[in-house]
Amino acid sequence: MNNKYRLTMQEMTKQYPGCIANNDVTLKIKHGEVHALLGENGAGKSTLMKMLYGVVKPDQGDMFFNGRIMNIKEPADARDLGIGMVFQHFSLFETLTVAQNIELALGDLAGHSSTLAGRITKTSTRYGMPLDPHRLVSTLSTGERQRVEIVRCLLLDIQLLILDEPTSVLTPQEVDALFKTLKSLKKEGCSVLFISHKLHEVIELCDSATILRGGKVSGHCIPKNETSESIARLMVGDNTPISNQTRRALGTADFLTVNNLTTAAQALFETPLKNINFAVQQGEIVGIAGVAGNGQEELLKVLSGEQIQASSSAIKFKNTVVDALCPLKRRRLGLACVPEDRLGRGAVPTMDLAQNALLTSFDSGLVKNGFLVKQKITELANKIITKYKVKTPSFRTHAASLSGGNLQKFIIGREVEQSPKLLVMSHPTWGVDIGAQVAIHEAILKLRDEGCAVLVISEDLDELYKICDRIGAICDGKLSPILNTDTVPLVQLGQWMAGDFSDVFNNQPKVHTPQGALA
Amino acid sequence: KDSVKVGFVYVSPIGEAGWTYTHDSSRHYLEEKFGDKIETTFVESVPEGADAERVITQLAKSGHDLIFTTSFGYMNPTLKVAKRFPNVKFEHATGYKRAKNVSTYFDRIYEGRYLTGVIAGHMSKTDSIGYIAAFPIPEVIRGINAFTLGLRSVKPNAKVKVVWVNSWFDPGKEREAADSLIDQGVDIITQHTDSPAPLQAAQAAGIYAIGYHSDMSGYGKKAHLTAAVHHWDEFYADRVQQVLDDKWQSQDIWKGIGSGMTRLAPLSKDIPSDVVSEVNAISEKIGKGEFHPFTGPIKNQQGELVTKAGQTIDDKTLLGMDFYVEGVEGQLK
Amino acid sequence: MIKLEPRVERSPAWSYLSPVLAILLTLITGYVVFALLGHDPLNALYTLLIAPVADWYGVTELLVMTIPILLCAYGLALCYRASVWNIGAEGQLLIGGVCASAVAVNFVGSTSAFAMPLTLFAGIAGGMLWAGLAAFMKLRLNTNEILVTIMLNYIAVNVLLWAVHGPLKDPHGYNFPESALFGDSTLLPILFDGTRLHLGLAFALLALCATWVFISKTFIGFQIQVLGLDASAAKMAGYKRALLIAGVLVISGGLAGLAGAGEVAGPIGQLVPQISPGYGYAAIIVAFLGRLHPVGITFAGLLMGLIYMGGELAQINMGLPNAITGIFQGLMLFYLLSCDVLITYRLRFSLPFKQQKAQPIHIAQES
Amino acid sequence: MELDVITNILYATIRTGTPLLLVALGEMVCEKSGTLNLGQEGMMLLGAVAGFITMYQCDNLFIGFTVAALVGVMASLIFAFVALNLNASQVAAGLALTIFGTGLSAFLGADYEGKTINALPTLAIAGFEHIPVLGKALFSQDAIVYLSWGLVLGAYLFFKYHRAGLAVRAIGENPSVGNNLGLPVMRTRYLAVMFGGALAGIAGAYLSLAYTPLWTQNMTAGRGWIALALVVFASWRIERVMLGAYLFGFASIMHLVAQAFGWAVESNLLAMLPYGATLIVLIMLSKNKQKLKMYEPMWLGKPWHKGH
Ligand SMILES: Nc1ncnc2c1ncn2[C@@H]1O[C@H](COP(=O)(O)OP(=O)(O)OP(=O)(O)O)[C@@H](O)[C@H]1O
Ligand SMILES: Nc1ncnc2c1ncn2[C@@H]1O[C@H](COP(=O)(O)OP(=O)(O)OP(=O)(O)O)[C@@H](O)[C@H]1O
Ligand SMILES: [Mg+2]
Ligand SMILES: [Mg+2]
Repeated sequence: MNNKYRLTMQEMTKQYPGCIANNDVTLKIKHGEVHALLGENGAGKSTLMKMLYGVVKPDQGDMFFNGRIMNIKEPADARDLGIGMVFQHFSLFETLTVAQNIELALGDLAGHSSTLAGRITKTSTRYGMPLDPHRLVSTLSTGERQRVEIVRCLLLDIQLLILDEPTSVLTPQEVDALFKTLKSLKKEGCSVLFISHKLHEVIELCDSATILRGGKVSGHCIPKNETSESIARLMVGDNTPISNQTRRALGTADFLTVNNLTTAAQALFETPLKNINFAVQQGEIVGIAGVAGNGQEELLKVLSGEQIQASSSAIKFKNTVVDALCPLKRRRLGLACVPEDRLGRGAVPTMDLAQNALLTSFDSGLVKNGFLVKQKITELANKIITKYKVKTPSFRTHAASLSGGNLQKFIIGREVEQSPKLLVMSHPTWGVDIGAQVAIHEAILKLRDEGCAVLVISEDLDELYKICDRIGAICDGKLSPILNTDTVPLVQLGQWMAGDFSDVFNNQPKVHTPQGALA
Repeated sequence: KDSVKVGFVYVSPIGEAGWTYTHDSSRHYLEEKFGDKIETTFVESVPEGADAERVITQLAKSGHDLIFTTSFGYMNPTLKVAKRFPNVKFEHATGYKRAKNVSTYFDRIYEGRYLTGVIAGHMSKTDSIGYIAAFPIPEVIRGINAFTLGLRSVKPNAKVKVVWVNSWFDPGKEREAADSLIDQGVDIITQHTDSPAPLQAAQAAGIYAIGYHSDMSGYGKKAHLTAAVHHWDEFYADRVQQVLDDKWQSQDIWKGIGSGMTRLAPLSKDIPSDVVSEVNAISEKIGKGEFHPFTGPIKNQQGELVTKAGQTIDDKTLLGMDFYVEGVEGQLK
Repeated sequence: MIKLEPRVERSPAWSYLSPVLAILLTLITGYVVFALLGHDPLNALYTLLIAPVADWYGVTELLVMTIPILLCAYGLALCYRASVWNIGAEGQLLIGGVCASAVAVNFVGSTSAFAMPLTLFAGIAGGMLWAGLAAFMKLRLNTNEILVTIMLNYIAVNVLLWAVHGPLKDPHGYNFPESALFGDSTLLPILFDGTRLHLGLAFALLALCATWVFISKTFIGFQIQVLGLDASAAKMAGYKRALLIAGVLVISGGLAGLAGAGEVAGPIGQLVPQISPGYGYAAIIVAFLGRLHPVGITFAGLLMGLIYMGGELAQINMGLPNAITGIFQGLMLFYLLSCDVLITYRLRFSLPFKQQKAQPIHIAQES
Repeated sequence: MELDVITNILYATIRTGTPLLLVALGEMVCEKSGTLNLGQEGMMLLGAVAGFITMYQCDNLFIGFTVAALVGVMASLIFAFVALNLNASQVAAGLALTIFGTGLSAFLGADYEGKTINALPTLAIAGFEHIPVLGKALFSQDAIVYLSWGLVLGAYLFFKYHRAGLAVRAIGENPSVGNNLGLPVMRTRYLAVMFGGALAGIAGAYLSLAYTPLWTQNMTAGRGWIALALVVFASWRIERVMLGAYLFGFASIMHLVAQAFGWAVESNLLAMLPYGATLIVLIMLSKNKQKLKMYEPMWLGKPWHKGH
């Protein structure tokens, strides 16, 4: 074996019932190289990484580390070699503290627990991502959680760091900090395997890239020599649209108005909303940016009716005060909601797609005198599946077995098909691949053009700038002014997200009216 | 008839002590005595609800000639089945409803209770006796009263503390009840429940106990003074013989010490011989009908005279007894 | 090496085959055990499983015994589908029986046509009330329903004992703890002469159809299922959690109460201290054994009842101890649960030393 | 005299609470790993009968309790295989174990009904047992009572400080994450279930060898169910399970003690006391929804398979 490679994975194959996740995949990574692994949702990226880390057993294939064959039975073996992994979904235990989490994940490598806290503080400050080892993970923000995952790897004598979509939940500032860390790691000779759907990040950071399609390697490239479009093409093939015309629009009349909305924190770590004022008009998309945990969830809950404000009159749909109305009544007034958890709130994982179509569409003629009309339900499910190009064997498939992007398309399709008057969405394309992103954005734009009022809450600023007609930010439960997207520079938005509303229209609760499309 | 098939319905597992055990040991006696001429079967742990009628029916259907249903709760089910199987003879223990083919039987265990009360009166130093009782039904209340009358015939100021455990058989609860009575200073424990737990508690605390249903000395040699026991052997044998002879007739049996149906278990060596002879004398008088334990003057718990001197409480009142006599502590209802 | 491999879809064939396989395995185990104990195994199995229903009377008795269990189990299935862990069918049944009796004893000599309906109604109301208490405590006082319903069961037993020793005691019954025998106008009519099979069967069948339709055909049934699988999705969709939880609890309480009323006004004919030998607990097992589906529950209930009756016959005919009932029921449950794995998983036999070449197969997502 | 009564009530409270404490502690550890085993009653009965038979045959209490623990473990392994390996519903598998254990114990113990053995003696800790009021209750108990305190303390420290204790909690929260990080999910859950089985076995044997030294079928009289309720009651906190067990023990003897005192309350109503008291305390503890959830294993009762 050639010793210039830190890692060689050869002809890796992994078969799951119903699909081959990896088919003869070969991957080579040099010392001190940041290598991107790209591909659509379900291409097999995570599976490949899990095999490398010892979580999943390969059916076939060999792996070499620093030229020696790897014999990995469990994650501890990988850690012993100096391989660290940050999983796509947080691998943290909420009821334990940061130090306890790290101690568990490192096993014997954690050393004595009394010295661990000190090492965590030291290492985390050294790489510019400070952490308090004694905090409970459940009290951490998303960014802080991501830090725990990374610091956990850095405590090892790290030689290869695997990052599975680490940036999808980070703010631009946090991404910058992360990239700095990665670059210094690289200088120390550590190799990095980087998975992301945000191609500009890949171009900025990565030295080389391997692209997977349908479980097979479909190509290699040097990201610096490519554009986002050309890489996307490699990922999705020729038939899938990878960009769409973004077009600004002008709303007509207020549909959702929020006046002096203030809430009390219900749970321990909720952010109370403080005097929020804004409006969403029919035929426009309003975006709210913000760092996770600044009140976005709470805002969505108050709007959807999951949290009812019995004694206030802050929220109006058209002219109806809805504060005290239950979610059902709000739906009947034209509300549709896409929460950030696809599996769990947006869809029932163990129910099939037909049942998940019924979940919120019950008012679309699927229920007669309290009885289900089975035929109409399957019709609707099939319609959503074809119209929104949801990749699935049939409407009988369980929601849990769909890939994230496909399920998201299904949920958005379901809500859009109800022709809502107000659509509230949280992170509509979180972790979704480029092809699906385009499809979802197209559906949202079309709905807007039909006169629906759309509110998008997201941390993905690219997305917000792409589709929103007006934009604002939320911080610590307070909302910035909402202005025409094209008049808000990124720096300004960043300030808002950090809670600095001082520059513009100080203390002005009045909602700013949009000036027109595309300045 | 050449042979007879006899069925028994038990309310609890047989075990080695207690009510069901007394019936089952008599069943063994029958098998031994009649040999080839008898076949016996039993079903244990039959709940007293809707299941009872089915089990009794199964027995009647499968060719049993004589069926003993040995718990009060089987009374109405027994009558219902008997109606449908007029050729099968039924013997129901402790009940009061009869039919052409349904007899009732029970022993006057209260006579034995009275005697144990007399013994307790002589053996107690604190004059305070603990009585663990299952359910406040006439049979149990009668026993408590008879015991108290016997006790107070020796020690007119002695007290009986009653604790209801609301269960015929729950060793844990009976143990707790016994322990809490012992904490209250009783120096003899007696019981109207099935398990030997009260006896074990007495043994552990180093005090005396009086058993019930069957000889319980095996569970605590030192503590066991005696026990009021049922003895069905001869009665059962008679009834089986009558079926064999085709002479069986419905009847209402309520016999006591005189017939041997009620007895005392062998008395402890700790009991002084003069007490033994006194007890034997009373026993003889009761057996001959010269003395009735419920002979006046009897006062109730409130001190009101319920039976005048020289009178005795009649069987009907005894059967439905629902008051405590003077000397019983605790609340009835 | 035997490995479990998840199936892409549930195997419909195995959902029918697995109970059959489970029964087969139980029979084989039973055969071996009886042979080891020195009994004629075939005879023992016959006594246990066929003899109880070898004649019409046996069949009706099986039904009589299963009616209360099924009534409770249908209701519990609703609760469990909603992830409401109601362990309290027993208590609800007992309170139903007490309330029914409280009405029935007023009609002892009467020929009123209202006697029976009022009695049943009181039973249903009693059960609903007892379950409603649990619902109230869960929804308003935030208490765990498992604990509450277990405690309410124990309290119900004492309520029954108090009633039967006190206010409902037959005034002419020599102070024995029994109510008066109910009048004929109160008793549930017998469906077939010479048997004990009563009108309760009709209620059970009605409950079977109603819960089946309710669960699989109505929107509320669907909502219950969503609530059970994923409470946050139910909330997001606008389903009314409190109403659904209270609803399933009260319905199941009502059914259990009906079962209790059906017992006192049916085969027992009076209130006695022991109106249920644990029907409410048996119903929990039956509900799970029947996979929370009314039809499955019906079969499961009949099977459990059959083994119970078989245990009695085995005592009468073969002198076997009644403990074998529990052993057989437990064994069968274990086998059924084990065989059910084949519905969602496939067994893979692989030799540890031989690596298999992966077969390229159809990629599900691409269709 | 008055002090004596209090002493004796305390003493009896602890004795009555001990079997509950043991089972509930075992079940709590089991539940901390995310596994809900409703088979406590069955395992207790099997432990009780096994302990009793062994004691009857060898007249050695140590062997008796050891065998009871082993039998409890064996019974729990059946559950573990069906629920963890075959992924069956944990509720159903636990219920099956209860029915099976009840039946099997009655079957095995049939010949031992009513036999007598030497009960577990009390071990007074010299000097301390004469301390007024508390002495008898705390320092004149039997070995199993002391063992139960040791176990509570051990479990408390284990879950708070030991890495393996953290691992159990972590797996109970989310086994998939645990698996990703390389924690031995299956092994941990198996061990937790087995620990529960061992304690249930010992608790059962405590009934048949110490509390009421005899064997009768169904002698646990629902204590396994009460123990399950106690775990919920304790909201998965080790120290609270002790409180709950003794509280329940206290309430259940108080109904008998009150009668022995001659208090004028109807016995049927008094008998409701332990259950009513538990409910009232539960309502008071349940006020704070957040706190209640804090220690509850989030994955409790849900099946998990490596493939997911
Ligand atoms: N445990 C599993 N059982 C069955 N199928 C699985 C399992 N894990 C993954 N798969 C399937 O394997 C394929 C590859 O999944 P993988 O998670 O590796 O995709 P990915 O490239 O990481 O996608 P994404 O960008 O959405 O994270 C998908 O079709 C997925 O449905
Ligand atoms: N009672 C508490 N105990 C411990 N930590 C807390 C508590 N309340 C808040 N925190 C944590 O302190 C930090 C500041 O709280 P705050 O809610 O204002 O932050 P935030 O910006 O909304 O971020 P997030 O909610 O995502 O943590 C957060 O990390 C939060 O989780
Ligand atoms: Mg992935
Ligand atoms: Mg916050």
